[in-house]
Amino acid sequence: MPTAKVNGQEVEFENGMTVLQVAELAGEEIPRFCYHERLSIAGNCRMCLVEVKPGPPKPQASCALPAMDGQEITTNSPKVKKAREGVMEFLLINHPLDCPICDQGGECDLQDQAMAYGRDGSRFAENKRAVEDKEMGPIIKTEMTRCIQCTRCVRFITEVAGSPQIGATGRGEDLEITTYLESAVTSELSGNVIDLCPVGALTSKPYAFQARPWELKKHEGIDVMDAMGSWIRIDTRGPDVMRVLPRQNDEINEEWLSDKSRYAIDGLRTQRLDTPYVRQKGKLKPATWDEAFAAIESQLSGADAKTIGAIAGDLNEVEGLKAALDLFRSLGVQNTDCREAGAVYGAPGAPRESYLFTCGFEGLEQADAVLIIGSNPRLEAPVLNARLRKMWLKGSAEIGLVGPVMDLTYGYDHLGDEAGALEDLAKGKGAFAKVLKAAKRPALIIGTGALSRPDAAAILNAISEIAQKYKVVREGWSGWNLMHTAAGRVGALDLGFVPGKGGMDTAKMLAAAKAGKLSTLFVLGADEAVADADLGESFVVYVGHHGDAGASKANVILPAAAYTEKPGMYVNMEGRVQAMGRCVFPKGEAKDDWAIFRALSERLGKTLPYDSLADLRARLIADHPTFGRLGYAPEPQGFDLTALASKASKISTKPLTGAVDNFYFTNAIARASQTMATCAKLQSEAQPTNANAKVTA
Amino acid sequence: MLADKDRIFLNLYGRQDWGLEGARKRGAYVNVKDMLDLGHEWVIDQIKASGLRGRGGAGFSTGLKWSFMPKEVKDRPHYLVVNADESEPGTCKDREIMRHDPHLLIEGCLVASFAMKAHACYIYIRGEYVYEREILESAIKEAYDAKLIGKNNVHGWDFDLYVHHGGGAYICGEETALLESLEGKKGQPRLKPPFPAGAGLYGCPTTVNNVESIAVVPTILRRGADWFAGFGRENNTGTKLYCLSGHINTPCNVEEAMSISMKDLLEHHGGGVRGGWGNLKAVIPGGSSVPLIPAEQCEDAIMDFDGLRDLRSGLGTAGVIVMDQSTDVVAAIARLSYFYKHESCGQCTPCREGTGWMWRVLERMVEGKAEMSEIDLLLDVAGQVEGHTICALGDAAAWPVQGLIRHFRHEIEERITKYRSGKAVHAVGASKTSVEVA
Amino acid sequence: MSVRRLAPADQQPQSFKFTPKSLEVVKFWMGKYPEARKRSAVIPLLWVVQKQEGWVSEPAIQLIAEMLEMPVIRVLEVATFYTMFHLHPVGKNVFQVCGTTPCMLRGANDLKAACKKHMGPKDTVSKDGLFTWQEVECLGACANAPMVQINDYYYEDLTVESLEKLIADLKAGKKPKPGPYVKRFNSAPEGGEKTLLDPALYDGHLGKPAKTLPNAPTTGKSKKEKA
Amino acid sequence: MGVFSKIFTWWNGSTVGTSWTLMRRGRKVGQDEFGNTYFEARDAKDSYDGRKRRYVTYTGYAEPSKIPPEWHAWMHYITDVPPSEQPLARQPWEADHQPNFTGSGRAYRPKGAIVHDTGAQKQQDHYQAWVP
Repeated sequence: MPTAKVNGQEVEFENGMTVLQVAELAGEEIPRFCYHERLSIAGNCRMCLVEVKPGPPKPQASCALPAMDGQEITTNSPKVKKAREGVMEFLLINHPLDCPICDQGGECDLQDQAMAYGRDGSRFAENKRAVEDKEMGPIIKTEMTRCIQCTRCVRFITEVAGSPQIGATGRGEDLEITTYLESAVTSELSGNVIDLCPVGALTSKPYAFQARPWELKKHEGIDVMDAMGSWIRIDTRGPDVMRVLPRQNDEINEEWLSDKSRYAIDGLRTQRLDTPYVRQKGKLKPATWDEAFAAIESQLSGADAKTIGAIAGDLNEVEGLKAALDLFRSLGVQNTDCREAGAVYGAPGAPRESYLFTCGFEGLEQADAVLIIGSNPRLEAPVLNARLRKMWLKGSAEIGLVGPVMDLTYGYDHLGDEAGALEDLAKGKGAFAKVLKAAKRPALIIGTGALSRPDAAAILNAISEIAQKYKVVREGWSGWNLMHTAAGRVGALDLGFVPGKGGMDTAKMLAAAKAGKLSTLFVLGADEAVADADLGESFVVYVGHHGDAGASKANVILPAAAYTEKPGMYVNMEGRVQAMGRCVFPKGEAKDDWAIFRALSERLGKTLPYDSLADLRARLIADHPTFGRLGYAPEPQGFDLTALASKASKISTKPLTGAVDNFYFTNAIARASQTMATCAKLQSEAQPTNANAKVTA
Repeated sequence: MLADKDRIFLNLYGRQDWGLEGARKRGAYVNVKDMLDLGHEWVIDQIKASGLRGRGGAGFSTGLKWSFMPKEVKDRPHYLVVNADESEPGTCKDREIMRHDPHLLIEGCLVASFAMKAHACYIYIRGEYVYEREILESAIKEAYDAKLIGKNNVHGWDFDLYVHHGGGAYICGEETALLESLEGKKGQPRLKPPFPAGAGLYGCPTTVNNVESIAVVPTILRRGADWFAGFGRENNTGTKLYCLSGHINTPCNVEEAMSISMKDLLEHHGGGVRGGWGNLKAVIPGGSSVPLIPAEQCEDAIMDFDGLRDLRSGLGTAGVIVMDQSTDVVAAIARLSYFYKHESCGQCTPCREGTGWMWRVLERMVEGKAEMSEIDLLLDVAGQVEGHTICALGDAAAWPVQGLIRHFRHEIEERITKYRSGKAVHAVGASKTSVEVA
Repeated sequence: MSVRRLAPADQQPQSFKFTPKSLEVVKFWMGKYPEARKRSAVIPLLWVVQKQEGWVSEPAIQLIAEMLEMPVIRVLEVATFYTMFHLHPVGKNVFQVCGTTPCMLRGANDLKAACKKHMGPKDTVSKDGLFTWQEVECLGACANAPMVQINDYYYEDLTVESLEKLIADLKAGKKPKPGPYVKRFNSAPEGGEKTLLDPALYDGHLGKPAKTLPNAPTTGKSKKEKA
Repeated sequence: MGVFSKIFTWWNGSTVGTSWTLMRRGRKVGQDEFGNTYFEARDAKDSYDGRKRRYVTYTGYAEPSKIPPEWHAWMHYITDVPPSEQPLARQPWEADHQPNFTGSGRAYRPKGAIVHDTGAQKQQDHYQAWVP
């Protein structure tokens, strides 16, 4: 390995590293504004100047300079210090001194670096430049006078998000960051430019003037807005969740986060269920827990377990479902299902891998051919979509799509709208078949949209044929990837929250309810399943945290905790079990989900054998060892694809659409969010413009 | 003085026909086939031997630059790009070549492209040169029609020549900014490395040369490298187009040998300084980007790269701007500072912020409305801009200011003192605006 | 340079279309670049728009973005970066007065004052709609300073008197001849050339090919190299 | 207050020692509306800067922000004429002087400050409950 000297200290490094990275290896901090590991190198802030020998006698921008064997890098000489002071002074002369009212204050790169590398006074006697603020939509608030023209936002939105809408117009000291005619940025990843902005030029609009960073308690959490299980940091003040920021995890979300994950949190403050309700004379009346439990008890006493059903929702954590499932099974209830939309994956007998994203998000980058079936990754998992775009930009994978044409921010071969394209592929017809054939690591991304239809079994059959034909699962590689959209789904499937022996699935339960054959239905936050359903005369018990579709149809409402309000484990679509703690307390009378079912079980005389969360978790791990290994994605494992095959009905010609049609309204929290509503309105009004032309950089 | 027979640009003033007919009579396209037959290496070696240094300002050896191109054409085509974005204040030489001797340039493009194994060449001409572009386009059409260039031309080297034009940005004269502009982006210089010879236009190996550097190539090859090397001093060989402007009696463009003395150049070709040699105050010898030199140093200044470097200035593009005693030298440099502020691309911090700062301070100094300590401040700011930027525009913006303070500090000090004393006597309005900008 | 913005919405036309004649020019320019690199043509296309309409309007920017398949913000970036593009309507005759030092030394400030006197403040359209004048940076005709670019062509060696005459001529609908306005030939010294006087240069003897090139190698080595 | 506190607790009014010193060295200049008493030294003998020292003894807890603005000015030598001799003109919009309450129970808390959240009943302010 080549070596370089950093301030006299020998460091070994790998070829292709920059001087900045080598200096960091040696433990030297190099100040920077424009440089970001995940963006292209601009080299324009000039803050990272260092002295390099051999080389010209002037300081060099270390972020852009390739490191060479035998190089001598000096980061602490008087010359370097002076150069940094000079650049810092230039950055500050036209930067307003409004830190006390700036939302970035306290977590501002410019503040920090001015302290560390700047001069102590100003020599600038001229007028400061002021720049008009720009409109960038409901998420990004601008204060352009503060901009230091590092162009991180321009590079992010062009390279990573793939919707080139932000640019730098004008030139010289009049260079301005703006969108075209101040239109809103419509990317699902737009919120990340706020994190990227090293100063307070782009700040969060919903969070504007709400809190200072030092007032906030920071909690490590797991995102539930999609099934990726992105790492987040939840900042709270008192009982309020103030904001959500991404945490870095290269295996999952790198350091990006979708707008929904960031900004749906204002939904946590509205439409909350904070007290139990019992329906009396057709009207829901606030009640005590005791009254609510009494109502349930009287309903269940003597009821036939075959007429009781339970549907789990999208956001449920594992512990609550475990308690619920244990309770229902002890009551003899077999009608349990977690598949709200009724997808066919996870059929009894199929291996766990069949409903996982088996190659993992990071592993996907090794794929050389990707076939997307009935999914819109851009809406279902925007951060994963950025990874697909990265692969496309690198040219490392050919991407094909079966489903309606859409703007995915990257180029793909469109193989057809309908499942017929799958049959063609299975027969080896078409150009993309050749691509798959030649691929060493082919990957399928199967959307739940494709599997939540009446003909889903046939589609699954067709997909498994393709998978077998192109050896998607082979020695050392598994490219069978199911794209879930619900954070609670994989955990529930792992738990076995599916129909028991002779039990009904979601569709059958809803049909039974309509037909008056279901006496009691427990809805565990499954608002999407019951939203449009006619539940007939069934006695509906709603357990959840938001007054959404489910609550209004309920006979008894048991208020539960939202994801920020309870400790819980979630399993992402890779099969990675992750846990988070409680950030704030549940609202009002609401309780943790598992505690509700524990209390209910006692009332019903079937006391669950655990008194604490620790006991529950111990029991959970004993029953399902997969939950014992936190934070790791399972190794990609092959499985027998023929297990998925079935001689099922004919495939309809309906287009294979994705599971998400309105990105901003996928769950109860998002539907309660003002910010998401604004975003959704904006998107429905937005004219498709040329901004999304598939031209890169 | 250079004899007429040794001049390369025989139609510098446009007295003769610029068209193909006239150009051929003056020697264009003569023996080109023979040159190409002698091979790529021969051409590069000859140019190296001639000692030709780039005429665009930096003075880098042209032959050496060509030899940086990959020896073999691999998967990416090679490009030659000719930098005709002549915008350096004080410089107007390439314009004469393009409007009066376009065929010398076309011929040069062919030979240079051949030397670098490029089959396509773009000439990036500044947007304001509309007439020059029209002439160049017609000349290229003539050349295509006569099968001198294009596919299957008489010279046996497939070669396409295109004219591209800019939109009014000095920075596009920087080679990587020029390439960005040619790719349809803002003209913001790229980081180097990679150098254009590795990844230039469209990511392909590219060489960017000044118009004059390219246009002299065929004549050098025709008349011999040693003929060209016979003019001027060692390392500063050949002939050069000088642009004489400012306070001289007859401003003009002229081709002269390198290493001519400044006094000869101004006295003979420029018709002498306005009001006589004694009335000289300062000269900017190489376009606005080089520091000025005061009259006393002009006496024995030698107009070549090394001679002027010894005077802590530079030959640059050989655009000689002469200032006589009547000149408000502070205002003249302040105007240059405004130029750099106006033309900064805004990409990197020191130049974006520093050029504006320097201009504003200088603008106050024109009136004397400044503190004495601000002279050192200005010098310090200039030093912070210099050498800290991506491209050389930062240096170019700093040098005139440094030159001014180096040689005319007393004048600024006097002005500040005068302004202050004026303030003391008359309460308000003692100052007089000497330049109107904005 | 001040901040460059598009003209306000009420000045923008509803739509923009290239005339057939402009379309020819567009084709000519787009033919110069490889198909995959057609966005190279963005500056020439903006220029064609400006030739046709006098200025660059917002619909035109949209159209160019579509034609070149590039994001519209990138076209806007280019249009605002390059100062030759007028983003607001201009007068029929655009005077670009070079104000940089070489011209300033020879009286550009007087020309600016004259322009202001006859056409009003800079960067505005004069009352009669005939004129707009701007101060621009070095136009590269320093040996003929001071000079003004009127529409496309250079008018050189001007004085206040000759500039006023130019303005009057344009007002009268005449088309003044570009070039120097003192007794000199292009950039030759005033009062006649001092070089290139040898008539032998132009008798055609230079057009006769030489038998061998100087320094040509005597062996056929380099021929092999070429192959 | 007993004799004990009059001797030892310097933070409540003046101690015996202080009163003795003031009686001996100073002359009483006046009293403000809160009862704080102001003294000036008879001479500049123990001055730090040649000016006669000025003193205040508080009624109750010794807290300098209790000094009203006009006496504050006198104490800091902004004016030499004490307000007892030449009272400051009071404007109709002037509020009464208040000491600095920071750190006390009367300290100013803006709306939304955490200190207001004293119990669960207050939690209602932080979210909007669903109403069927």
